[in-house]
Parts: sequence; structure tokens; C-alpha cells
Amino acid sequence: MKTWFVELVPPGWQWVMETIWAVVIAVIVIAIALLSVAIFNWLERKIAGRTQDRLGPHRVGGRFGWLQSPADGIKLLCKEDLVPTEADPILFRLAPYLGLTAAFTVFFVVPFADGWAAQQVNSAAFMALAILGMDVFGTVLAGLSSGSKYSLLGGMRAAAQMVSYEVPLGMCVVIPVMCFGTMDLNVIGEAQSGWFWHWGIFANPFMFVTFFVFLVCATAGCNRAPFDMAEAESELVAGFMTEYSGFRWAAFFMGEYTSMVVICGLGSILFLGGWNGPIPWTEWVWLSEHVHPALGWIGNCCGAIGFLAKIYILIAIMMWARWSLPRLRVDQVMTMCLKYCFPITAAMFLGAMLWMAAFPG
Amino acid sequence: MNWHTIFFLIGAFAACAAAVGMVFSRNMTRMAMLLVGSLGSVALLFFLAGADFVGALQLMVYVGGTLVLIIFGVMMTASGARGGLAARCMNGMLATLAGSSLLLLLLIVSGVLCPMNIDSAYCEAPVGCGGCERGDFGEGGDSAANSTNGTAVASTVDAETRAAQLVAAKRESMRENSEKPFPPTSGALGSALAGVRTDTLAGVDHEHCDAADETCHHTPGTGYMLPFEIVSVHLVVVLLAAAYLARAKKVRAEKQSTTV
Amino acid sequence: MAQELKTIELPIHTDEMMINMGPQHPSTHGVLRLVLRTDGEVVVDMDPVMGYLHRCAEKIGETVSPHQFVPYTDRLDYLSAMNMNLGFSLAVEKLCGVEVSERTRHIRVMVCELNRIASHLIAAGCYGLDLGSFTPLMYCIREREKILNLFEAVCGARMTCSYIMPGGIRYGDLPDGWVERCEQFVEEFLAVVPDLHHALTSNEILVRRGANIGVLSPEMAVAYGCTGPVLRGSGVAWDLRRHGEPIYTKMYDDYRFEIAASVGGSYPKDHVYPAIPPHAVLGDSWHRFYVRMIEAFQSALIIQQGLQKYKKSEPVISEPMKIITKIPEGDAYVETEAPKGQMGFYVVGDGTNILKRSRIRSSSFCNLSVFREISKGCMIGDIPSILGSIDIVLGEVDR
Amino acid sequence: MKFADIAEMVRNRLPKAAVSVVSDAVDPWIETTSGSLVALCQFLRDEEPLRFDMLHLVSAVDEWTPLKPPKKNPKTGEILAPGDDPNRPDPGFTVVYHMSSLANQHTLVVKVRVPRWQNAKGPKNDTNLPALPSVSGIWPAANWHEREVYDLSGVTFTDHPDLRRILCADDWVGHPLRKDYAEPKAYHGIEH
Repeated sequence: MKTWFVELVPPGWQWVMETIWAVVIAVIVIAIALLSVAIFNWLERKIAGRTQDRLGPHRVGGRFGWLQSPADGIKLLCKEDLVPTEADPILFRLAPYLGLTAAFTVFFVVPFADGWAAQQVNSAAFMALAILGMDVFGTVLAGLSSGSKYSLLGGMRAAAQMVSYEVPLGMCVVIPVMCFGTMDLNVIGEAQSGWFWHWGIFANPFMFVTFFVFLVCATAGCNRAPFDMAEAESELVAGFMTEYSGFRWAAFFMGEYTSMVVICGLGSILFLGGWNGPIPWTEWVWLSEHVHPALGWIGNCCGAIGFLAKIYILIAIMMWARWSLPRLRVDQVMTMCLKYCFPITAAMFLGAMLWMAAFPG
Repeated sequence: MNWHTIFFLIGAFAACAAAVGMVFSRNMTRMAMLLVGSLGSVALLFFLAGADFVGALQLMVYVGGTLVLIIFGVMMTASGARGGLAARCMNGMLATLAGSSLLLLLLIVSGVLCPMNIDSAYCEAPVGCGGCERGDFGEGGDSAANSTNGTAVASTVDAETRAAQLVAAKRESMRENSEKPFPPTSGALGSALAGVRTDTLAGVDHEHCDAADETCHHTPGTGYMLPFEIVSVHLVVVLLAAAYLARAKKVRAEKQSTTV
Repeated sequence: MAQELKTIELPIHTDEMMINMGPQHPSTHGVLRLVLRTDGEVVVDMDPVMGYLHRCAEKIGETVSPHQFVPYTDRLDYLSAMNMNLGFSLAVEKLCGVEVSERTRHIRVMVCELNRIASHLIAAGCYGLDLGSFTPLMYCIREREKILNLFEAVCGARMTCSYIMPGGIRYGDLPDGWVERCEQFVEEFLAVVPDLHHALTSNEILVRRGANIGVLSPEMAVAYGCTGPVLRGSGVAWDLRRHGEPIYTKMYDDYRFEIAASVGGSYPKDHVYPAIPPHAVLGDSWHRFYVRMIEAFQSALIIQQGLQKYKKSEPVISEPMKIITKIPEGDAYVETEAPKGQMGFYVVGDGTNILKRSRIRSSSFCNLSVFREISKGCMIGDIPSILGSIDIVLGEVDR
Repeated sequence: MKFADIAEMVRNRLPKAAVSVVSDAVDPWIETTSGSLVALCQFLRDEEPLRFDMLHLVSAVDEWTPLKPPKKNPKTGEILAPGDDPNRPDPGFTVVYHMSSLANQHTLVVKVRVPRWQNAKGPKNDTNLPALPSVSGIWPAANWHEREVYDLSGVTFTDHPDLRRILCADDWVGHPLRKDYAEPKAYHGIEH
């Protein structure tokens, strides 16, 4: 499609079309992410409400109160934007966008359906992990530059937590990468096509366990409750976000949800078959590239919807956990990582390796 | 002049500017962030060069390492996140000496090493290495995959080599797909960092290679281990400096408290 | 004095940090300010600073008659206004030698126990909230709302009731249908208690956050004047409803209930309560919280008995004293078992209708005084846990 | 133990401590002097049949009753401070200690009288506040109570580990629970 688009103009001007193409892709990806943020904002409130035996937002308007998210957005945009005098003005302003950018950047390697990645990269899984790791810089920077001790503590906690949890999280990614033999997320997704028992989570018992460790580490990596040490509103007021207001606060908020989307997307590709449904129905109704490219495109659309659905389910689980569980203490979070998650993933890594040696193919 | 060049210039300028800025900054937080900026820009250059794996590695290891540096810096110096740091003249000279000697070593080593030949890295090299194959990738499993299938019998599998094989299996289709900016380099680079140059291994199809440097082919064992280690030493030096900084600060503070 | 103040700040080492927690902070339960000296995440020392909510209650007490002072007692522990009213009323009654009728006593017992449940629900919910669990609070608030509705039916106010007055209660007998509504509430509440235990008491994370944190030995608890659930959480079976002044214990004489304290290593066995987790140590945050949960349950049982006794009692309601009623010369001190601890009122009369002195012994104030001792060496994250388990109300601390 | 027994025991063991014993009041009390307060409290806490292990409350009662309308100095027109009127001697403060024993389940009230000012002729400011020995070494609970009494009533406690204001601001002037307390016209420029 890109080739066709670029070749619409004479060769000397093709770079213009390439640029346009790149911008369009970027806008689509960011739009999906931002739309997700709006939806998750609403969903989080609804889940919180239902968990707490109340209705959740319904007064602002719209069916099921969906206007709550736009109303929130408008409110945040209208709020006064404060920079404390104690803060480092440049870094303070930079911080929220750094985290947000890092979270958005990961999208360009995540395939939404077969071949539907903004950029197909060979080491996509690794790259996603690496860029996602950058996410924490926004948090740390906010903590260091705010000139508030709560922020400083929050930033330090976030840094320590991220550095620790990247290890088991990386291990959790390495295990499926090892099992599928590639770091290309597209290839990994493709390898899980067919019935749901082809999914990574069912590939072997070790992968099954790894998925749940991954979910825990992903929650911790996103700084979500019960691991939201950086925010910890009952201890640090709002942690690294204490001094933020208005749109910059919203940027942190968006960054958090975007990184949740990304990491759940990664999880769903690595473990839950990505865009492949539990049953290979697209094959049955000939929605396949082999029959016709257009049908393949429709099939991919269905796959992308399935992929998003999986992300939504994973995120709903994260929200469910957030509204059900108390927060761990900071040392307990570290204990959780170093004494439980890491040894378990290491054992799973070993197990998966032995499994593959024992049952090749 | 195309986008690639523009981005290269942006990345290169950002890397250098951030590095210089970091050296001359007195604010710890800004120093750390400029370091991240510099290393991140280098990662961008790697991405532009098509070395996606090394780029990601750069982000993961160095940028992640900087995070640890920040934690150490803030927690150990206790001058506050925004406290100024001023090096004494002697320290500055020592730092320049250590830094420049390491840089010199790095330059020498990288001058000695031959460049990686991306094309030859995957020519036919993995075929001899063996490995088990997950038969089919759907439509991806074409002739190359089948050929590796036939030869593969091995008890222990190096994960990196395996990955390289599987990517190589899709090589055909990727070559055809000109939209891909990133040729499969991860496996070869990973092996090279560990000391194995797949592009110079015996059995490489030399017709596809440029064979620019004959010496490379004679010493297949020398990978990028040495420069990798030199950079690691650099990081250790930085960490030691952080610890020293913290210690020096503490002694001064104790003196103060005794006088008070 | 100024030099004393500086001792907190002077010996700071480079790796210690001063954190000013409060007066505006989500988990200080009001406008309490804690000056923490931390070494990383560990709290080396701390100093509670209070007075931000000081409203000169005692000074006002010297200018108004006891009748007029009752609304001010509402604002002491505004989460259990009924108990505050009762404490002050009993002190004045003791000084004046006034007796109230049996039915009035039963009504007082019922509303006070209802308020105890309400207060403990807030304490339990906020303990969860302080540890990052928002949901149980909403369930607690839901139950508390029913109690507040009952209060509204009885005196028109939901929180600042001013219902119990020196000499009796206001507005005569209970309104029609109130007894049935109360019965229904108790039934519903007893059914909800297991849910709360499930969400809070036996939640593994909450247990880990509370067990072995802020351990208060019984000796220290007594020495610092800690009372109420804080004292009982340390294993001292001391409850003024049984051990208090005759004027107070008389109210509870014919009620059956257990003192919620671990005696000889076991809590009362009249009902099945969640098991004590192995990591919990007597006197830690978890035990203090647990005592409150048991107490709320016991209070519900007391209310059930009170409703029966109320129905059987003679329909005679004692009227409150008048504003102009002269208070005899002399002084009297009565402590009552309020939800937060022993709430004492020391009233001194001088023969006029206005008290010469109305001194308030605040339970939260005394319980808070031990906070510094038990929080040394804990982590920043434990501060909300300990503070939540002590369960203070700043209206009462600052008066 | 009954109050009579406690009083009897105190009289026998510490004859100087019990200035007077009032047993027919609503809450019977033992009055002591500031000099023997600490010894008495130590005795009450440690002696086996007494064992008053919990101190409930320390309160200061200003015994002076202002007249209505206030009596003024005929010359200057100023309201007469307590003690200035020769016809009405200043009764000063009564500091009351409420204590109880959890072990033996009995309570006791101890009272001490202190003057309004340490030196009746001295200046009427914070340098001349009356002093009592602190009992915070005996009951840690007294620490905050004594701080409060100091803050609101202006009775200082010697040997107190940390005697500073607790409810009022650190730079507050005066002690509000004194009957002759005059509200400041402004505090940090905030007028009322």
C-alpha cells in the first residue's frame, strides 16, 4: 500500500509522499493510543465504581457517562498550569512529555495485525522493552526537578522499582522469544495462528507460569497499584506528580495509560496469540491474503480488533487489581521482585530451555 | 540530502551537544538528563544505521545504567537533586586523563577491527551451526527454512544463534520487502559482541561479500568483545567517581557538624 | 524554647532528609503535621506538630452553660458525636447528682453504640485507604450512611447530633418506626461484617502492611495513657464500660458483651472471627485494627439487646437540664469509653449556670503521644499504617 | 482500694505530702505541695497496693473569678488584674492530676496549688510563670499534658524534657486559659 501511495508521484518527489505516509501512520497510531487513554479513563472509573458498589460516572452525560473523559480533558486543559519556584523550570516542563513520548514511541514496533506495524523491526520485542524502559525517565525527571521532597522520593522509588523490575520483565520476554526463536513480534504473532492452544501461554507449562509473572511485572513496570510506589498517595501525596497540574499532569496520566496499553499489547502478542482469535474463523470464511489481498485486509481488521480486545481485557484485569488490593510497602515491592518474580522467571527460563531440548518442534 | 541524512545530522549534533553540555553542567539532574540525551541520540544513530538491536541495547544498557547512576548520585551525594557539583582542578585533570586514554584505546581498537559486513553475516553462515527448527511459520516457512530443517541435529542450542537462523529463514522475503529499513542484524551483532563474527566464519559465501579486509577472514574469533569491555570499564569508572563524590561530601559534612 | 525546637534540625547528617508530612496530607487524618527525619525510606525520628484545628473549646466552655457547650463537644470527635455528648453529659450529671430514667439510659446506650460502629467503620475503611485500598472504605461508608440516617431520624442531625444532653436526651422518646429500622440495620450490618473481614482483616497485603508494625507493648501503652482499641490491641482487657465510673458502668450493667482484647493469647470466642495471622505480634497495627473490627461487631450485639430492653422499659424520658440550671460548686471527672479511647471531661462548677472550667481529656491526644515512640525505625510507608491504626481525629486532638 | 484507705496509706508513708484530704466531695482528692509532688507520684505509682500506672489527665484550673462588670482601677481606668484588688486575694491555679490503676482498679485525684505568678511582685510575663516539678519522668503520658497546661494556662514544669507550646503557635503571646488573658489585637498582621 505504501509503495502504491509513494509511486503516485514522479520519482523526484517521492520523499514528500514518504513523509506524508510516515505522518499519517504516526497520527493513526497516536490517535489509537489517545483514544485508548480516553476510553481507559472512563473504564477505570466505571470499574472502580462497580467494584465499590456504586455506579461510576453517569452525571456528565452520554450513554454510560462516556462524556466523562472529554469533560475531564477539557477541565484539565483549562486548569492553571503551575511551575513551583523551587523547581528546575526547563526539566520540570520537559518531564511529562519525555515519559509520554517514550510510551508512544513503543507503538511503532507493535504489530496490530499481521504486518500491521508502523515499522517492522527484527528485534521488536527487545526494542519495545528498551523504549518502555525510557518511560521511567519522565517520572524520575519529574521527581528530581520538582523541588519537592515528596516528588524526589517518588522519583527515586520509581527509578529503583523500574531498574529492579526490568530484570524479571526482560526475562519474561526472553522466554517466549526463546520459544518462538525470534524477537520479531510479527513472526511471534504469526507463529501462534490457528486454535488457541497454539498461543504462547499454552506452548508449554513454563510459558503458562511466565505469563502471570509477566502480568505482575507489567503492573509493577507501569507503576500501577498495588505497586504504585512512585505515586503512593497515602504516603507521598502524589509522589512525582505532586507539583503538577493541568495539562502536564494529564500528560503523565496519558503516559501511564499508554504504557499500560503497550505493555499489555506486548503481553498479548507474546502470550495470548496477538491478533489471532481463539478459533481460526478468519481462515474458515476465507478472510485470508491467499484468497484476495482485500479479504486479507478485512481479516487483519478483525485481527486488530481482537488484539485490542485482548489488551482491554488485560488492562481491565490491572484495573480490577488496582481497585481490590492495598498497596505494598516499598521494600515489599522490591522483595516481590527480587525474591519471587526473578527466581521464578529464572526457573521458568531454565525449564523452557529444557522443555525445548526435550520436545524439539 | 534526504530524511535519512537530516535525521543523522540531528542525531549526531544532539549527541555531541548533549555530551559537551553534560561535561560543563554543574547541576546533577541536568547532567544526568544530558547524559541520557547523548546516549539516546547515539541510539538514534544506531537505528538510522539499521542496527536496531544495538540501538535497543544502547537504550536498555546505557540509558538504564544512567538511571542507576541517578539513584546513586542523588542518594549518595545528598546535596539534593538540584545541588551544584563542582570538580576541583586536579580531579578535572585526572578525569580528562582517564577519559581521553580510554577514548584513545577505543579508537585504536575500533581502527584495528574490521567493519561488520551485514550482507555476509547471514549469507549461509548459520547452516553449519545446527539447531532445531519450529517447522512452519505459516507462510513464512519457505525454502530457506526447509533447508535448515534438513541439516539440523544438535543437543545444545545457543539461543542467539537460533534466533539468527530463524530470521535468516525469513531472509528471502525480507530482502524482497524493500520497505524494511532494518535488515536482520541482531543475531550476527550479538554473536560479534560475544566474540564470534558470523560474517567471517568459515563457510561464508564469499561471492556475496565484499571481502574488503582479508585479515578479517583469517581471524574469525575476534569479535567486538574488546571495545564492548572498554566501554564497560568506562561505566565502572563513572560509578566509582560517583561513590568517591559521595564519600568526599560526607567527610566535609562531618567536619561541619563538629564545628557546629 | 526556640533552641529546643532546633534540636530536630541541627544534627542532620548528609544522608538524612527532613520531610514535612502535613498539615495538608491525605493520610494524616486531618491537619496533623509530622516532621519526619528520614534516612532514605527509614524514619529515624519524628515529631508530631498539632494545633492547626485548635478552636479553643475549653476556653469557650468557660463562657457558656453546659447545655450550650454540648454542640461544642460534637465537634471534638466529630465522627462519634454521640459519645462526646454522653461523656460531657455524664460529667455534668455526676457533678449535679442527676439520675436519668431507664429508658433514657437504653436510648443513650443504643445511639452511642451505633456511633461506635460508625466511627470504627470509618477507622477500618480509612486504615485500608491509608494502605492504598480504596474500595473497602466505600463499603464502610455505605453502612455508616445507614447509621447517620438513624441519627437524622432521632435528632435531625447526622454528625453533629447534640442529642444527649446533661440531664437526659432531647426531643423526647424515639420516633415511630425507629426501632424497626434500627433492627433492620443491625441485621444488615452483621451480614456485611464478613465482607469487611474478607476485604480488610484477612487481606494478605493488608496483614503484611500491619503485622509487626508499630508494636506497642502493654506497659508502654499504659504509661503513655493510651486507651481504647490502642490499649486493648496491646492485650490489656480494659474497657470502661465494665471498669469505669459507676455512673457509666450502670448503663451497661445488664448488657452482655465481650471486651475485645487478647487475653492469654486469644480473643473472645463468642463468635467466629478471622484467624490471627502468624506474622502479627500483639500490639502491632494489625491487632489494633482487629480489635476495632471485633468491637464493632460487639456493639451491634449490644444494640440488639438495647432494642429489646428499650421495648420492655417504662416510657419515661428524662428531659435535659435548662440553660439557667445552676451548677453546684465542686468538680467532677468522668471518663467514658468513646470509640477512639477514653474520653474524659473534668468539669468545675462555681455555683452559677456557667462552668468555671471544662477540661477535656482527649483520647486521640493521648494515643497520639505514643506515636513518636512506636514509629522510630519504621519506613515512610508504615507511617500511614501506624497512624491509621491509632485512629486519631484532629478535632479531638486539637480541641 | 477505697479512697479512705489510699489517703490513709499516703498519710502514713508520706506525712508531709498530704496537705489536706477531702473525702466528701464528688471526686475525693488529696492535696499536696509542689515540693512533694514528685515523691508522692512516685510513691503512688510504685507502691504495690496502689500502683497508679496510668495518668489520665493533668489540668490547671484558674480559680480566679472575674467580676461582672469588671472592676477597674479608679485612676487609670484599666481592668484590675487578679491580685491587684486588695479586697480579693488571687487564689491562683489548682493543678489537678487524675490517675488510675488498671491493675487494682481504683482512681485518685491529686491537686496542687500554684500561684498565678512565681513572684507576686515580679513582672507579669513569661519570665515569671509559676513552676511545678514535672511528672513526665514517672508517667510519659504527662509529657504532652504538661505541655498543654504550659501552653494554655502558663504553668511551667521544671525538668520537663521538651516544654514548648503544643496547641498554640510557637510564637503565640499569652496563655489563653488564664482568666485574665487578653486577646491580642493582631497576630502576624491578622486583625480581628
